[in-house]
Amino acid sequence: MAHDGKPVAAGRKFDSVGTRPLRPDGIDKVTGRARYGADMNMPGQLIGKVLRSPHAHALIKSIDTSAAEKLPGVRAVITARDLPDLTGGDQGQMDTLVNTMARERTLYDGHAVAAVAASSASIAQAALKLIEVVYEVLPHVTDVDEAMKPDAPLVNGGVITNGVTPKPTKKSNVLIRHEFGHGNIAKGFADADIVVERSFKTEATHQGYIEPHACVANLGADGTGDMWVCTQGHYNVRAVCAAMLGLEQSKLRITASEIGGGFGGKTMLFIEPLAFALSRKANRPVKMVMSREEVFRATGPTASSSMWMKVGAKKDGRVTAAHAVIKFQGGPFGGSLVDMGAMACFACYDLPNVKTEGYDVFCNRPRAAAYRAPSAPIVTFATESVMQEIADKLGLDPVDMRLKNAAKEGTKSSYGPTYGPIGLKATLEAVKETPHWKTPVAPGKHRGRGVACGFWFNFGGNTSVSMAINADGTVALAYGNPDIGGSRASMSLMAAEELGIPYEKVRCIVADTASLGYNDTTDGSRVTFAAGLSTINAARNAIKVMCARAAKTWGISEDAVTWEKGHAKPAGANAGKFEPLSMAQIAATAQNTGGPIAGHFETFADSAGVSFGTHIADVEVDEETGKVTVLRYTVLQDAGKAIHPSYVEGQYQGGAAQGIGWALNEEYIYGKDGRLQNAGFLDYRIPVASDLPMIETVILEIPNPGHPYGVRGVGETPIVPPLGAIANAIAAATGVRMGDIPMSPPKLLKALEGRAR
Amino acid sequence: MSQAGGETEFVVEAATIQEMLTRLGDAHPALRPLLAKSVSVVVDGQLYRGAWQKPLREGAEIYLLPPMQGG
Amino acid sequence: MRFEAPATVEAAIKLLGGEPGLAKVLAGGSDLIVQMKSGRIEPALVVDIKRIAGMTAINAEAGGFRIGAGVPCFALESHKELKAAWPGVVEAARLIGSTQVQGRATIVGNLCNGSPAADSVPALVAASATVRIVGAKGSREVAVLDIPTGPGKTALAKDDIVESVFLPARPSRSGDAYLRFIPRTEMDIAVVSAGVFLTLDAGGTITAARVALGAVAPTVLLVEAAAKAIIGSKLDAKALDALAAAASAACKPIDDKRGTVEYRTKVAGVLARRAAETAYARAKGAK
Amino acid sequence: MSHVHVTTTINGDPTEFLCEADETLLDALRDRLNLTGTKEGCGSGDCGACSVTIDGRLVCSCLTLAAEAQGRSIGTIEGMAKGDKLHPLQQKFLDHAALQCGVCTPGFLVAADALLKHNPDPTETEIRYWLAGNLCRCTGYDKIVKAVTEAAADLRRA
Repeated sequence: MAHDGKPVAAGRKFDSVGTRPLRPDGIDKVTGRARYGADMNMPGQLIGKVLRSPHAHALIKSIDTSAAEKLPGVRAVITARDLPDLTGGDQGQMDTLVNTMARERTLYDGHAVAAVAASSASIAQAALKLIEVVYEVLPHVTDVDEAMKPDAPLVNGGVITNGVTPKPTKKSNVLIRHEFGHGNIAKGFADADIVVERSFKTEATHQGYIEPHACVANLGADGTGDMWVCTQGHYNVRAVCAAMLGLEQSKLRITASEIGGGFGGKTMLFIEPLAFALSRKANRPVKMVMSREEVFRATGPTASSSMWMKVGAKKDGRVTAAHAVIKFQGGPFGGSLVDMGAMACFACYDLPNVKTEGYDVFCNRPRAAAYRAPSAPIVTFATESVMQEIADKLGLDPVDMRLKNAAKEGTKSSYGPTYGPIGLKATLEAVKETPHWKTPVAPGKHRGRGVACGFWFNFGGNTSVSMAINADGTVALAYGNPDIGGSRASMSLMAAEELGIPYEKVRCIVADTASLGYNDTTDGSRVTFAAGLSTINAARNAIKVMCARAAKTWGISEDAVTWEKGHAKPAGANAGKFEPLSMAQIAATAQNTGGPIAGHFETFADSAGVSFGTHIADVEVDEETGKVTVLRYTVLQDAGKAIHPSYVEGQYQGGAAQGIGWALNEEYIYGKDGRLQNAGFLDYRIPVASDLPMIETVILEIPNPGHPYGVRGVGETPIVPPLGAIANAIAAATGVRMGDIPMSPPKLLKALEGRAR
Repeated sequence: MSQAGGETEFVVEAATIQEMLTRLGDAHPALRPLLAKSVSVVVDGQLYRGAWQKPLREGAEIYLLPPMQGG
Repeated sequence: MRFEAPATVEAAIKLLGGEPGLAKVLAGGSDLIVQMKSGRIEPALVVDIKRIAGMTAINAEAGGFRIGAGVPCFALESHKELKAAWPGVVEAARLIGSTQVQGRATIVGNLCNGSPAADSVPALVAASATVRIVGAKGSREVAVLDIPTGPGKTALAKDDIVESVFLPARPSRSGDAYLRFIPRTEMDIAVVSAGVFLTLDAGGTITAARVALGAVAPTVLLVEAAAKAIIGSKLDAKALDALAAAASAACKPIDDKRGTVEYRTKVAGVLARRAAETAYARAKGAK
Repeated sequence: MSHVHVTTTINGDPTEFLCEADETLLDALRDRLNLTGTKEGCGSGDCGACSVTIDGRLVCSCLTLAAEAQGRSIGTIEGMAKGDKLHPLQQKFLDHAALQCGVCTPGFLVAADALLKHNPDPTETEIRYWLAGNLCRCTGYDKIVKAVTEAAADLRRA
């Protein structure tokens, strides 16, 4: 059930929702008191460190840990032998097991090979050097196009491709082929007046959260344990660790620390099972903190891609057919999320004939993780580039051209389903009203403006929320999703709104796995939607109890009591004349009316509602160096309902900044030896403060009928349009259309020189 | 769906998502592992990763999509 | 590892000379500590020179300036006379890393680290700067140009300490400038860089010039052909083109994660031209 | 393993500790003194999360040896609020929602404080360049720049 079925009150006036109070965890976070992953220590803890493969692909002939074990201060050394295969043939679990610790072969530069726990970090570091691993280096491949060649080295032994008819007989690096679409593209292209066809390549990027992965594990010989960990999903940490180590979930209590960014990268596990395994072997708590180099080499970056796209349109700009072939590598196990790319590719548009094909390809690179609207920025770069090229060739206004093709309620989406009420057209129409669009690009050499749209699915999922009414009438609210960007404030606002009490009366905590029912990971822009929906319903359940208590106090029937602005009141004149009872009054006598008062709510929240946005970018290109400066940037997006507008704006701005970084400079650079060349913030170049302008935001509110207040997830969509918007702005400034991401200075300068000739 | 002999559209009599998936598995046993493994179900434009007791209306538009995840 | 913070240069030299293992001088530490933490080097001894009297001072000398080896880059900015005389050098120092890094990093450390991409080095070479080296056999003054001998390598002996860098008196009607190219606006290592110093006669004709390039060869390059291309000119378009061409022609760069041979070669000319324009304007009295 | 004995002042408090000779000031603050407000984001001077001041000068504590703190005066995020009163920068960061995950926030606050002591009336460009060594991956910097601008105005009026 999504919610109680009450429709969103059109034009509803909110008291708390939509205001901008200070976040409840704010003081801790500006004074340094907030405790993140690496800020916790357990009594008697050891320090764990990981030995990693220097080879992109190698057989492990032998591992000798005896010298390390003898080093004074070393308490445990583990290898794959300490993590037996308990997967029961489940391929997904097997991939996670192998990714956590290499077994017979290492599959990428940085793949974990062994781990130690010692009494100090320096002893643990010294012990790693004493572990002798004999490798037999195998041929490797790190580029998706190279990996698809018939003579490519087979990564992880290769695989028989799924989704291809007839089924291939020979192994390759292609795990699966996906196909989506409808209509008849051959007919559509035949009907077109203009056809644009282009190829694109995009490099892998990293979420670049500032806090490296960290955890402290404590596991006893009886299988009972605790962990403090920075993660987007502590329930998932429990599930994965329990399965991998053969433990019962009830015996593991996982507490999520404050989290220093995730963006999808902390939905996967890396060091956590190792910390538990070391702790079990040493019978001591073990703390593990990744270095920044480890984060880049051995966590989950995005896929890298190679794409081909063809779009046909009539002279008036109406698209008649669209076809894309998308190849993603996402590491040695598949799971590049190319299927989501193929689905999201043309999702902004109402297309009569459309086909997308996706190939999931193995490479000797780290296993890809989700990164904010995973896959959508990559494919949308291609789509928005081609759409703009058609508009340019036809001499059409970029916004009008997109409006002509924009998906709307009733559109059959490119991935199949028919859309309900959606906000893409609204964002495009709102573009025309922005100060940015109404003002020409500031005068200067080689400047241009670009526009791009973006789509994201948004998710809901398993959610549990528990609300207790304290004896003084204040509220303790427990939800189970790490607060990654202000969700305590949003939950408190929704609780306050529904109860009709001041925001300050609600204290919101992120519960550990033993204290609250199951919650899905903080991902898919789900928290404000799903945990918010559950908070509202938990409040409604608490209100029901409080009304019943008031009824008891007054000696009237329960349905004769109504709830208004934090008070129980007789529903009407017939119910009797009683002074309204406040929450504090009801709570104060709770022990005499039936005991403690609480409301809880558990659901699988569906009905998240898809999300759309449109971005405008002005850039200047230094034509002698190929450097791009972003002069002005505006984000327009449908939020359904903005619970705390400051944090909605923050999501828009932060997503745009990440997208700009992806567009211009961020990339994984692999050497010929298959090793990552830029595993640090020095050469993996995320935008710094002086790289960006102020980022203007426009919040549109087209209510999501699936949420009591109309909320849509907002977190992911903002990273989708920037790559296309910047590419289109560069094209407007220079006449050069870039096919490669990032559009870094050497590549752009080369393209500019090509244009001159 | 290569597991269903290349067929991509199916008509099934079912009152809920759960029943629909069961019937589909009965008609095409090769699909069962895929259906069991977790699919995303879209009913009349609304994505359901769970909520398999969701009642289906007559003539509902249903899509089975790969399992999805976000960041 | 041992840590020592001696109070005199003599004590420091003795410590360095007496250590059988790897001994390193610590000034700002912004290169040294990164190398230690990454495991690239494991020194047996680190000698902090910042407690030595005079190491953290900037003093006027012979119309120029002597900057102690422990002076952090950030401090150069607040020395008004130094900044007025050698704005290019000060700008170069203020491009090294972040504000935080500049609170520690020193230009002597930048030089002694031996990186071909060191920001302050082309500016110092263009400015004809020298360093004073103190060793077991006494002290000597050596041109900055002669210190780097290859990536990560210098002409310094194990018990040599660079005590200070000296910027000479700036001739009248002269100016310097330094520019580097990086993909972002801050925080990157130079992909290519250029330092230019030039002197004019009363009519605005260039009478002397030094053009130094960074990150385009194993060490900083002093490109005489580029200087010749502008000497005798008023930095007209033709002279600028000749300067750019000469600068590009002198490049012997490599392909790496930060740039290609082709890119570095082209942009070296662009930066030399732009730096020369700034230096020329400064020589004519522009702020 | 021989340890170095260090006597120093941290946020005005006389402090002594033992550390390894090659231990960074960041590690000593966090692991020996339990001052975990100073964060490690990179360990190489590229992210600014470990920003502290030494004798008033802004530095990365990850690029400083703990032994160098001998006799110096160290300032960290824990010393920024005076009693129960937040520093105007801290208050403006809250008012403007200038933090999302908050892990970079201590470094930004320490760096911004150093900026306003050096330049009480910085332009937007000066703020952006001064803070270029502090990486934030959540906010896109917009609200941080606004918070610093407003805090500067407040401090000038004070």
